[in-house]
Amino acid sequence: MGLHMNMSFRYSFALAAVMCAGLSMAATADAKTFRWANSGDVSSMDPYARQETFLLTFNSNIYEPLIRRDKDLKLEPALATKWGQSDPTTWFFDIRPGVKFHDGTPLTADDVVFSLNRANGPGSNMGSNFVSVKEIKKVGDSRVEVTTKYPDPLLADKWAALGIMSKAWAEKNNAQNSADMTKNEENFATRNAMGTGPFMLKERRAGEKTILVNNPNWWDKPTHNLTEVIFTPVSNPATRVAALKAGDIDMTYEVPPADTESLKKEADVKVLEGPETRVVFLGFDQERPELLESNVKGKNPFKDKRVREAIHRSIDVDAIKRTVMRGQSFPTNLMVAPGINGYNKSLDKRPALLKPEEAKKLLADAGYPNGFEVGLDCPNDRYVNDEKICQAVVAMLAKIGVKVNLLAQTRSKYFAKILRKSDLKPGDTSFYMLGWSPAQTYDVHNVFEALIQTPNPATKKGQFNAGGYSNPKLDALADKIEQETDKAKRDAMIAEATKLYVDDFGYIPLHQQAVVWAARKNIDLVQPADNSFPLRFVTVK
Amino acid sequence: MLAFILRRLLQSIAVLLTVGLVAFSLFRYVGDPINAMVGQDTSMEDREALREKLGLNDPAPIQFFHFIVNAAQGKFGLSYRTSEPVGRLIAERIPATLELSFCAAVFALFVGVPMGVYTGLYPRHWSSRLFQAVSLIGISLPTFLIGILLILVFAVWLRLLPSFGRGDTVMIGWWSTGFLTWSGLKALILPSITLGMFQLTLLMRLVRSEMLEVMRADYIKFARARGLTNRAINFGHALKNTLVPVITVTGLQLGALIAFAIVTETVFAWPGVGQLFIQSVQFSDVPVMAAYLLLIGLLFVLINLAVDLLYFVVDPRLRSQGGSARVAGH
Amino acid sequence: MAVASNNPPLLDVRNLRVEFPTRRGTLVAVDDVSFDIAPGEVLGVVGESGAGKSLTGNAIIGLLEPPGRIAGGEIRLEGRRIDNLPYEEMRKIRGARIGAIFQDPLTSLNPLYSVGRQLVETIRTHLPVSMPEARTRALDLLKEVGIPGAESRLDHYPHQFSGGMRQRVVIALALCAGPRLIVADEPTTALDVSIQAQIIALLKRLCREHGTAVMLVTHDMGVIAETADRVAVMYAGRIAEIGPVRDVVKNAKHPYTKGLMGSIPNLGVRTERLTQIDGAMPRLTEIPAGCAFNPRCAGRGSRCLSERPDLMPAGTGRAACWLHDRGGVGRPLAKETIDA
Amino acid sequence: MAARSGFSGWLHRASDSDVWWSFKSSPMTVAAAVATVLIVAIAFLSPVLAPHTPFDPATLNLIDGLKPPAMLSSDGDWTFPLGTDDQGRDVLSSIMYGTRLSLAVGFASVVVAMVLGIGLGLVSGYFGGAIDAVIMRIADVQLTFPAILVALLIDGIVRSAISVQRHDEIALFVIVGAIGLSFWVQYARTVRGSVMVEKNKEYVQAARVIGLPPLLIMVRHVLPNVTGPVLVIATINLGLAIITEATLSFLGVGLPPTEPSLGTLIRLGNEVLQSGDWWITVFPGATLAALVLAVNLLGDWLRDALNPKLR
Repeated sequence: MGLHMNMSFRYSFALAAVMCAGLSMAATADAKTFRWANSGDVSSMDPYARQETFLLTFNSNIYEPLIRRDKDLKLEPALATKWGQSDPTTWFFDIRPGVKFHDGTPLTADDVVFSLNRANGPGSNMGSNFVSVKEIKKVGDSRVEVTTKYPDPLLADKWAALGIMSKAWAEKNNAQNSADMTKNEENFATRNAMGTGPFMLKERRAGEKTILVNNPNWWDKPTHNLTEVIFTPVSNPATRVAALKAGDIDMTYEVPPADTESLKKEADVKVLEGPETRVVFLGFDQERPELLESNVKGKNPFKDKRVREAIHRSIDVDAIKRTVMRGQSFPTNLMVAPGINGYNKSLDKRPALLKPEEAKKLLADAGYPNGFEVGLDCPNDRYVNDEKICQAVVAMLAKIGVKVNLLAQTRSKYFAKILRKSDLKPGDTSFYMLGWSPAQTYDVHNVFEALIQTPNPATKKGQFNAGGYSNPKLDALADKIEQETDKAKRDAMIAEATKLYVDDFGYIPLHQQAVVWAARKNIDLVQPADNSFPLRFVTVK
Repeated sequence: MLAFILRRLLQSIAVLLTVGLVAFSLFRYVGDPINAMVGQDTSMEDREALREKLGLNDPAPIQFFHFIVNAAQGKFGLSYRTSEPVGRLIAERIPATLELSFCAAVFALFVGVPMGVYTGLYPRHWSSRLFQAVSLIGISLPTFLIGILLILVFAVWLRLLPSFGRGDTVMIGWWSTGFLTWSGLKALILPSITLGMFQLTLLMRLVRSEMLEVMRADYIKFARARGLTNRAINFGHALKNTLVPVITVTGLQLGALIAFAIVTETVFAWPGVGQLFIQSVQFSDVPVMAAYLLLIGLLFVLINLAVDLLYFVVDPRLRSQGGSARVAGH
Repeated sequence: MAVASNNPPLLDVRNLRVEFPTRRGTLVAVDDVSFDIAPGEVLGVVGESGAGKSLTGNAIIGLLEPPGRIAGGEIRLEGRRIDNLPYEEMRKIRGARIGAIFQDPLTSLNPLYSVGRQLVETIRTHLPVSMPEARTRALDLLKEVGIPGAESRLDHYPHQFSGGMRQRVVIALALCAGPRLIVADEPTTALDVSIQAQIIALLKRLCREHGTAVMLVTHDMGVIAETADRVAVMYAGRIAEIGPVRDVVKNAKHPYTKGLMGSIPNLGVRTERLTQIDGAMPRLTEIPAGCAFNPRCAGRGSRCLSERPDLMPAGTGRAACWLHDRGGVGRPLAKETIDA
Repeated sequence: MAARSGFSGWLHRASDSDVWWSFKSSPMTVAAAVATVLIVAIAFLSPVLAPHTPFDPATLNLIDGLKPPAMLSSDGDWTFPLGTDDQGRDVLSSIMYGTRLSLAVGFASVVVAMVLGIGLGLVSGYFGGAIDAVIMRIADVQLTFPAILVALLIDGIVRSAISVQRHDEIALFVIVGAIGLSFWVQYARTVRGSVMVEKNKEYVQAARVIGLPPLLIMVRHVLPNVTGPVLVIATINLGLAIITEATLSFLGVGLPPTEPSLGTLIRLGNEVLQSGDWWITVFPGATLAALVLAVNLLGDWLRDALNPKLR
């Protein structure tokens, strides 16, 4: 049947076919088109629209940062040739000469100052990278100086994802600020982009496809050989995998673990895998005197370390790795991943699993001989196999008498439920799954500050410590780590603080999920550990 | 006739207002849009400030009033998720959905109706029974499974058709069409079949039972007694009399197709309003969801109007009665 | 008076048998029915519901509804056998040689087509005429059946006509290709009493003018008495009595016919239920042995319980009753003894 | 006919009538009936028959995960005849429990739709006028918003309304309510039509004269008349409801995966369709197809058999 239809279509639409052939022929000859897909679309072309890895990495192909990360996530010069601290509260950045925007205008220090201020301005989602910043100013034609309120040794790391825009372009198109949700008008920069990067935006159809083309006037020597890049969001994982097998796309980002094995068997496909810097973990409500969602009344079982230990040591992350994750995970006992500054391999050992009787005994000692019931919050579209991991946890805890009621929901609803409120009141959860990566700084302090320190509305520490784990000793150490510049001393403190939360069973780190990408055999690309995907490393054979 | 259309238009406005109320008041409370708008790392103060600026702390009736006033002007605000104007997001996506729904409807009609006629004329023939059993597959397997199986067979194994997307599209004004390119046409085949399968089954079964019914009618017997040819009887007399219910159902199903496209579009990464809607649900993107529901309401109103007008063309009884809506009994 | 036998009959039905196979066995709905109709003659067929009269009509026009089928006998039209013709051959005869009129004019016309279109369609199916010619003919027919303002009515739809007018249209449709015979199955039953007479008169006049024979199936003895030349009375799938209408009405030879006539105080009353005769017509599954009428017959004898009477000459016509046989009905039986 | 009314009368007629005969004479229908009864019985008895209790997380062991079907592969384990999924759930037992859940959803939502539809149909047909117009208008609107859209809507409200409580516990009711709500129109139209016919009959007028509530009289006379058509709609809706539940599950608003319905099983399996672990999808898919096919064949036959015109 298919053949018949094809034939009749072929003839009756010959004219149309000729017409469109003209369109597509124009680009062929030596064209290297790279088609790739992801589950979701880039939410905006504005580089400051949202602080999320995918948007930042996608837009970095068009807008380049002052300092970029290489294949190994090390900092290297991009639009800044030189940078550093002239004194503890002053940073300088020397702007690379001779760089041109896609429209041919040269890059100046004014553009950099404008961009940084825009990133710190209304509508921007990048404000958290500017907490320490006092002033940004131009010093001469090719230097930008930043003064900070207090010494901020990590400023350069934070800004390594911040793309630089053209002041003139933004002003001409009335896009001096990022899109403002409160005004009913569109921001030009939401669907248009014009930077200095290796690729230029040719066509943007939100939710449908985004086409980039090579920037022939790029300042750097291209390591890619692409002339055109077509990005399509394909939300259904099965379709994405099928499209790759069928050769309709050249590469897919975020392959479902279940499909990695079968993709490896495909002759024309290769699978790339590596650990991600994000750690997926479970957290307890250790703050409320009585759990929100439990049959235990009048007390909070998770305040008892024995309960936390029993649970921690009953979760078999290796089994989760084998079946749920199909081998695509790296079990851990720490809240940071290898590759993050402050990761301590010697401490990354999970305590031995308990037999159910042993765990039950711990629970009995804590006063719960018959176990108890508790609700578990879990996203179902945020982390790889998040919901299935939670299901497995439910099964494992059932064996020690802890009846877990799983509530898995889509990310927006899930985050709304579990995260702390604006006044840092605890989130509406008793037991939850979360993932965290210190993606801006690649330093463990970010983890301490956001997740492990006691929530404090005054200092803004512990904003994402949803369950309110608290250890004053650790709080003090973490504050010292922030200021300490001596690496040896700092590492020692980090080790000490790490040991504290490990011994407290404050969290249950599960694993780093693997970053699994798959591509056609004729594609060469680089897979950094932070799951960013710079197109400048892609070549098509 | 004019009075009838006027009455219908008034009813339509009432329907649209109701749908608007539903659209707005329901989704106002789904999830927290702030979480969709900002990254996970955004500070609590920023979140609260944004909430205040968006008017999410206003009383609901005031929000609804603003919503209706703006909607009437085609302003649905900016999408929380992509910060693009909702009106344009929808306008960009609607051609994809309409073309897909249209092809699915054509597929369902041009396969379903002849199959229904055949099985209705020869109900006892083995091939009729076969058709009927096979057609049941259309309602025995979930759409998403049919879709993915079609992809596996025709895209992955046979490599005949694309696995997803619309192929190349051509812009005619603001309308992007896949009808003018070879790849666009090829891309339409699998999704149309997937989407139309259910409707095909429905139509076939409807036409069959209507045919069975009509073939027993006295005027068919009288037509036979007048010695008319089978061709004239089956297609001239019988089929035309099954048209009224078929038009009703096709009209309603066209609305359903657009809504059912949610699933098909998700499976085939078809950039239509259905996919936009489901993404919006996941992100609690209220403006888009509300606009989508209003759009469905509007399409419903238009389709119903068209169906009513078609009745006039098909059924002379209505023409003289001055149009009291539907024929009784269907 | 009986039609002279040396005239070749227009329609000749011999030993017609219609069966319905069902899961409880085969029902014989029309059993061994024989009659003929001369050109231009009006034959009335009368009987209760289920007597088989409509089925006989349907068998003649070849439109028995499955699973009903002709299981025996012959039907000849103008000497040509038509009961075993292929569908397509028979189709050409229907409308052209045999017309038909059914009970309900409201449902006989396709509501979606104008009457003109339905007329033209029928004419052009059977006659080699052009569109305008067919239209002219259709107009003439409408005038002929007495539709006022025929020109403007041609493009009207059936629902725009009253019941009587519609039946006139139906008659026009039946006549439009000039058939030799019309099978009219209860043509007035669904109409108002006031209109019935008009329609019957119209039918009679037209057939006389066109020389068309009519097989008039009805409940209504009054209609028969007024219209028919001969009448056939059917009972339980058989002909009980057949003969010239005046004789049958005035001097019935079959006890059933007598009851039938007795039950008509004045003509025009329907014979749906014959309260004057005790009991009801047996269901087809329960037809008794011997004469089918015997359970209700006051004058039955022992022979009536065992032997089935065929039509035999009785007076000017023929009746299926042993009373008219030389052997008689046999030993008389009291009603009680049978019932006991 | 008039002597016997109500369901017993109908049942009696049915068992004694052509319906039974036409049933026996159609092998396909008999096969469909046997399949339906078998599936329903097995599903209903799943707590007794199933080798495992897949809804009880305490019995699951990840060690057992991803075992292929024992009957087809030497890697399999006969404890799990049809293999296991990635949670170590026995596929056979999951299917049995899942079918039970799917059937429960199907039946419950059909009952909801029936009660709603018959009620509204009676009211609409009996009172006529403005009430009728409003109800039928709502019915028209309802038809534009198919089950999945209605369910997404209802699910949205419910989730936000009870955000703190456990959503999963009421997910079943949400789905049943949503599907039920979107199927009532057909029943309402059927009943309404029948009521409009009966309304003007003498016995209703008579009942009014002697002071009986005519609505009650009509309920008693109309319901037996519409039993046939309603039953036909119900059969077809049953299959549709099961499929709709599966689709909702695909869109992320179905039943919780810890207690998967047949549809949820397929949705979960859909994700691993290309992984080589085909048994996770294929067996539930085949079961669903068989069930819906059988139910629909029954519905088809019932419609033809109960329609006197087609006999």
